[in-house]
Amino acid sequence: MFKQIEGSRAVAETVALCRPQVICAYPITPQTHIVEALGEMVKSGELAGCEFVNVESEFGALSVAIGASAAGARSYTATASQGLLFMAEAVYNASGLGLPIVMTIGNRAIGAPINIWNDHSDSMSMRDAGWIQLFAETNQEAADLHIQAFRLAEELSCPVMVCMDGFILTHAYDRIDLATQEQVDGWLPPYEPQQVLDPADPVSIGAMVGPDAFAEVRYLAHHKQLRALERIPVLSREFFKTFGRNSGGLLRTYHTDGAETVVVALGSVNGTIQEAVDELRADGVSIGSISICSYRPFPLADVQAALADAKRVVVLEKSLAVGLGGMLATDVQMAIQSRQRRVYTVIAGLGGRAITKVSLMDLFRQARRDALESVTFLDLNWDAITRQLARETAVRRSGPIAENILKDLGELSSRIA
Amino acid sequence: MEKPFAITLDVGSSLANHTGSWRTERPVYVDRLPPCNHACPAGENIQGWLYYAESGDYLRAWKSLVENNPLPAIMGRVCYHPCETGCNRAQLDQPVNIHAVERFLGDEAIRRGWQFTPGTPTGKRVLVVGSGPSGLSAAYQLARFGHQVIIYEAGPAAGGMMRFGIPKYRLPREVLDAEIARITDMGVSIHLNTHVDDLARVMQEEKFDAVFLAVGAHVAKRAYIPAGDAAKILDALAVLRSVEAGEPPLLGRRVLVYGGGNTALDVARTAKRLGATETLIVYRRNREKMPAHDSEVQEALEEGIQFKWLSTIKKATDTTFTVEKMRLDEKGFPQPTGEFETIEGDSLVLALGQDVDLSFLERVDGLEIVDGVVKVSARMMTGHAGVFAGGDMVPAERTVTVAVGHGKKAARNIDAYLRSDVYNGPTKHELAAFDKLNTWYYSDAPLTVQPLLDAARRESTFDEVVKGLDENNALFEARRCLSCGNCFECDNCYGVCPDNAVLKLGAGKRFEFNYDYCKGCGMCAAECPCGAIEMVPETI
Amino acid sequence: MQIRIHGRGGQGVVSAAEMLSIAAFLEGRYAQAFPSFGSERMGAPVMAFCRIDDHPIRSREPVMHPDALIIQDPTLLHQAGLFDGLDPSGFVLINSTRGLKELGIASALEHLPPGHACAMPATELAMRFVGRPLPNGTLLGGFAAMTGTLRLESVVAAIRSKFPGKVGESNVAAAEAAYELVAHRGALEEVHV
Amino acid sequence: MPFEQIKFYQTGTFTVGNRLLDISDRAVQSDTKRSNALNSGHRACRGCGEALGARYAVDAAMRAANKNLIAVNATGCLEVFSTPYPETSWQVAWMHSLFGNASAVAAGVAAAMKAKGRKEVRVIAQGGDGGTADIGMGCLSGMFERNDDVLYICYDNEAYMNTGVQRSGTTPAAARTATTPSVGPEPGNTFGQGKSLPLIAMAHHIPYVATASVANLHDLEYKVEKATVIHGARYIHVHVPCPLGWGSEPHDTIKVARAAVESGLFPLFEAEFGDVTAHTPIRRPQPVEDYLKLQKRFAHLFRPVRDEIRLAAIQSIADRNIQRFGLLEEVTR
Repeated sequence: MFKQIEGSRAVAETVALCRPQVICAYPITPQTHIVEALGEMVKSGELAGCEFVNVESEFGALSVAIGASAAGARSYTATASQGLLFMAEAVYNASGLGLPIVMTIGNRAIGAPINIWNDHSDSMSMRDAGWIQLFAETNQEAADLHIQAFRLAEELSCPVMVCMDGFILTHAYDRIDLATQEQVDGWLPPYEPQQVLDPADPVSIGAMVGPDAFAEVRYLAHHKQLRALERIPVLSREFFKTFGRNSGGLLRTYHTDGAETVVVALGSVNGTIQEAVDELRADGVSIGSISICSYRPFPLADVQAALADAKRVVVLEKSLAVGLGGMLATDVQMAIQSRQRRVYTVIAGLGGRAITKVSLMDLFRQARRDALESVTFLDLNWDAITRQLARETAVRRSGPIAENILKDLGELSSRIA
Repeated sequence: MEKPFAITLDVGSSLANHTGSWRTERPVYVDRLPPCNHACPAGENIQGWLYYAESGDYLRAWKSLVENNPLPAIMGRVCYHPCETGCNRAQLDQPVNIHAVERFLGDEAIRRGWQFTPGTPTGKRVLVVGSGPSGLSAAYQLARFGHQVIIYEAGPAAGGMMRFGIPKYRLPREVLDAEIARITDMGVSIHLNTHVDDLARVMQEEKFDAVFLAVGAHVAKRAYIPAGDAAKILDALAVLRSVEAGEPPLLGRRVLVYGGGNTALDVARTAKRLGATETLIVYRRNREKMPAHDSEVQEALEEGIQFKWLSTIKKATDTTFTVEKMRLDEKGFPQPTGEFETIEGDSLVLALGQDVDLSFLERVDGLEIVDGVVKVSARMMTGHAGVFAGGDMVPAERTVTVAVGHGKKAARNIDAYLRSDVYNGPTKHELAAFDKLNTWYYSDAPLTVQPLLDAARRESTFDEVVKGLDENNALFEARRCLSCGNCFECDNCYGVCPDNAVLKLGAGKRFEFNYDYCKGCGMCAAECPCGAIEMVPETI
Repeated sequence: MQIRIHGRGGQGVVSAAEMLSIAAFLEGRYAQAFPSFGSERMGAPVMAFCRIDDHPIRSREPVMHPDALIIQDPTLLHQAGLFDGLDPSGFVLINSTRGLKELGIASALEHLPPGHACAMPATELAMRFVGRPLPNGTLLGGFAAMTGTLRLESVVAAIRSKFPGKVGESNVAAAEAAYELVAHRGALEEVHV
Repeated sequence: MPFEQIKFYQTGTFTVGNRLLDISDRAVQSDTKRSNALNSGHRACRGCGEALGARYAVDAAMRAANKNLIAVNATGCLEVFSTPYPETSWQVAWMHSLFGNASAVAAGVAAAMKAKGRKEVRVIAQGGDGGTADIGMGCLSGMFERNDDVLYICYDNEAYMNTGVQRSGTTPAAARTATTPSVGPEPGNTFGQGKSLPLIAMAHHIPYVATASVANLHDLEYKVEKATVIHGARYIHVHVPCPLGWGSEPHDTIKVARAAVESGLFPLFEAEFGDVTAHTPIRRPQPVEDYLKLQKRFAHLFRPVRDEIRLAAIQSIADRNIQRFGLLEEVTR
């Protein structure tokens, strides 16, 4: 059933269809609308058999989810940015304990400077926490991925993060085909825990493990993600059979066959990239793109295959590995290390900076001429930077960078990009 | 579904970790000697019978009591209870009122008609001379061994000093008769008015395999007091005896009693009851030095008996007595001061102690007499094989309780002697001193005071002065026992072990340590209320 | 068709874009609406965007080349970049009681085809029908009349779905009134009440 | 007494068990059918007060919950010594997640039970003073404020023992720890007002708050059993001496705890909906010195010279408790 609704609402309604039993909520932009909507559904009784817990922090939120999941309840929470960092300890704990929690990340930058807008720094900070990380390209996919996430998580006993771009997706009104309760019930079996806190059959969960077994435990976590590599495409296909939509999977290619230049990216920016690709191809440029849905586990083999024909790869990242460049790019390098290919890292869209088709097309043209730095920053205001650097060399106490740059640029908020 | 590796564990798995190996000290359960038992001249297992009394099982308590003493109703009245002097509870609040519980059990037994059962006959004949406490005690014990016992009693009634020395108001005769009857009911025969003038002959003619001598001490000590013919001077025992015989002597209104022992008090209080308006006890030393038991002095004072300390009687006329003041020297002995005074009085009763009549023993060879008493070995045997002696006629404190103890001890040795064996009592445990206890666990419970007959009636009648306890407060008193030195299954060790290393074996079976897991922290020993756990070093 | 709406926080700029997308959706078309994600402070300049198409919409960039501008607050008129990227044949709908000429933005509007620029007193209408200075619903009625890209019924339905009940109905009334006004405006392309 | 006082039953009155009592009236710990929720083989130090407190509390909760119990544990000694792979000492459904989130995890378990309609299952969370008073404070306060159906039991040994005796929010004034050494002009912990978790809990006006000590088993069991069956957020603060961290003799663990109670330094009381409703009277009053002298962490108060000022100050803390909670007043009911 189609609806023109906000992405957050679509996710909330889909999560509700998955019959979660415990939902933990702590407000943080831009994820807030999701839990608000779910809270309303629980209160109104629309979502029955579910406990909605208003916690005192993100750390508390995931902790409540951990307890609920260990007690055999299907558990869900959502967060973003600072919130994800504040729950970091629990993030590792949930995966370490193998608890199939599903968490939505409304991707947002991390301060300081404090910034509420979109980029991928938050999810990236937790990429090695042992969670499966799925990136949504559209709000339709964001909604669909949650259904798949619960099934995947519970099959493997491993938590899953569904990452959707903050504001760009969470706050966007789109035409969404919402699943029906019958479809979801038929596709997502009730939660059958691998381990459960049950007085009738007591176990001790969360033992202290020393050098004698810790490495094995970690390997098994890795192995679990390797199994996810097999399950994700299967589930995506099965999902299509029931719901008639292509959502999820490890990655999606766009005109990569025979393309000399291939762009790789995560999330919603792929839409704009495809627009750019179309226009460039119309100009006869040999270019295609790959949208990676499963960032963890990272589909090395599929990426390698998709890049078989590429002469060069442009990895567009909404996060920065300070002091290195790109994280996704590093992973892509690993996928194709056997072949000598140029891999350009492009850092774009940090802290909500709009990524425009115009900039992209210009960027890709440069790439085609191999005129790119190996690490390129898209639409960076070099004047502001040069001025600040000059200030710093001149005066030791040159003041807070962000404020200085704002002074240089003047009031930004009314500007478009 | 397969549980996650390592992070999820099945219950009970830690039992594989034997923490007992950490131990440097190990706890062990011990039994220590409670001070009450330690102090009891009759060798009663007081804590033992209190244990049963606590749970209201009076029959078992009584049975346990009479193992060592066949006269609980009497003992509960006349014993000066050294057990209570030793009781650790005295250091907490007041000692357990042991004698009152003992008396309760004795009276209960009489009320319910509980009986003794004699042992299977051995065919041996034992003569007991004297039916006082030691004689009765010995006869009873011997009968339990199955020996045939014959008691020869010189007096007109059984009981010895219990009857002719202790006044009714302290020991009602029906109680005395009942407990003697219970012994004769076992088959012990008492021949009254039967004076043994020649023991050797009796033994030989009547073929006794052994003899126990318990004739007591009945010959009053005398002091030389120059006196006019009209002066009325009697001895205490004669007075008490005639009162018992129902022919009280005429003592007049003002009676002086000379002496400081229990007999002096008995006779003074008796005189009061016979109508004396003024009764004065004259004693050469002070109250502290007075041998009489304090409770009796207290009761006497309540009854209006007066005392003249540090005084000796020098001269007597028909109505006056000259008294010399004394002072105690540094050794505590009274020394004359040369100061005199005159006291008016109608009669003087001498209570200066008693001697033993040893005439009937003259022809028993080997028998040794020292300081007017018969010398006995540690096994209560005189110099003559097969002849044992106890009670007031042997060197010891002269109390009913000591006598009962002698009787028991002698009987056990006689039994061994008859089997040409030697009796060895159980080895005594280490004393359970107060510092071995953890008294926090005992709730505060002050002693129950026994009701007393009001003073008015005491002056005129021979009704029993001290009343007994009813069941409730007897139970309460029994439960005040701290069970010093012996496990009473309070479960403290079982509960306070942080390692669940104590096994509870069930009611009456106590506990065991599970040394596989006991780390030897010693908390069980520290928290054992009664000091029944000891920490001993591990041999490493 | 790409629409950019300028206004200030609290004027319902974002809802306006959302309602446009709903209206388009109701006409069976693909639509996408999203805000400029400025922090939601009252009075701060805010933008919202709406894309309407007959095909699925992939682009996620802000609207750079609008086919229509809705300016909910005339005090923004002289702000830098307000008319950036406006299509030469695009539309401009301004909420103002004054006539276009008096607004002093002739330079920005002169290239536009006749009838593609309009000023209307949306706030006044809103005050009259809604009772609060919320011009967004009203403007949508005017927008439908001016551009013809959306039918009034769709806009009305969109308003109702976004604001069920009394608030919605009063907005609907205001939108219909605005529609009438704009539909029958004079050659001066100004609307006076 | 706050708990149903056993009428005078001789020596058994305050001991763990009593042969004269009806089995049903006896302490959980005297029962051979007790759960032994924390079983033998754990790696707690000799004479560990926390092991004892946990045994007491969880066994009592197990009886009250008719064995339908789930326990959540914060990181700390209790967790480390009870569940080192491959062995666990727990004989109860048990879970450990993190240091600071036991109350939140337990809240999650409770929410799950509610969602699944498992009304019979009771949930407890347990942790040390560090995991409760310091790093776990936020989650704890949230759990209280939401009135989640969880009984939180804090075993307070007044420092971070697992990491080697560092100061915690409940470390008492003047106590020596690795981070408050007994050197300098102000040896030991600073002389602050301290942090009273029970009072903080009471400020949330939750249904039940109580303090307990391993020195008074009947009192502790009564409170845990009572708290277990109450619904909503409950908090019990148990004083558990640590021979290692306090420098006391392993066999003195209960003696030390008792001295804390009898001196008034650790008042035993109950509170309902924010108001103190009962206290456990001191039975055998002791000066605080009796308590302090048993522990090396306070040795500097006596050697080389007696620190009269601090000793007096500590005594005044005890006196204030005695007056504040009426600890010397017998309870008449």
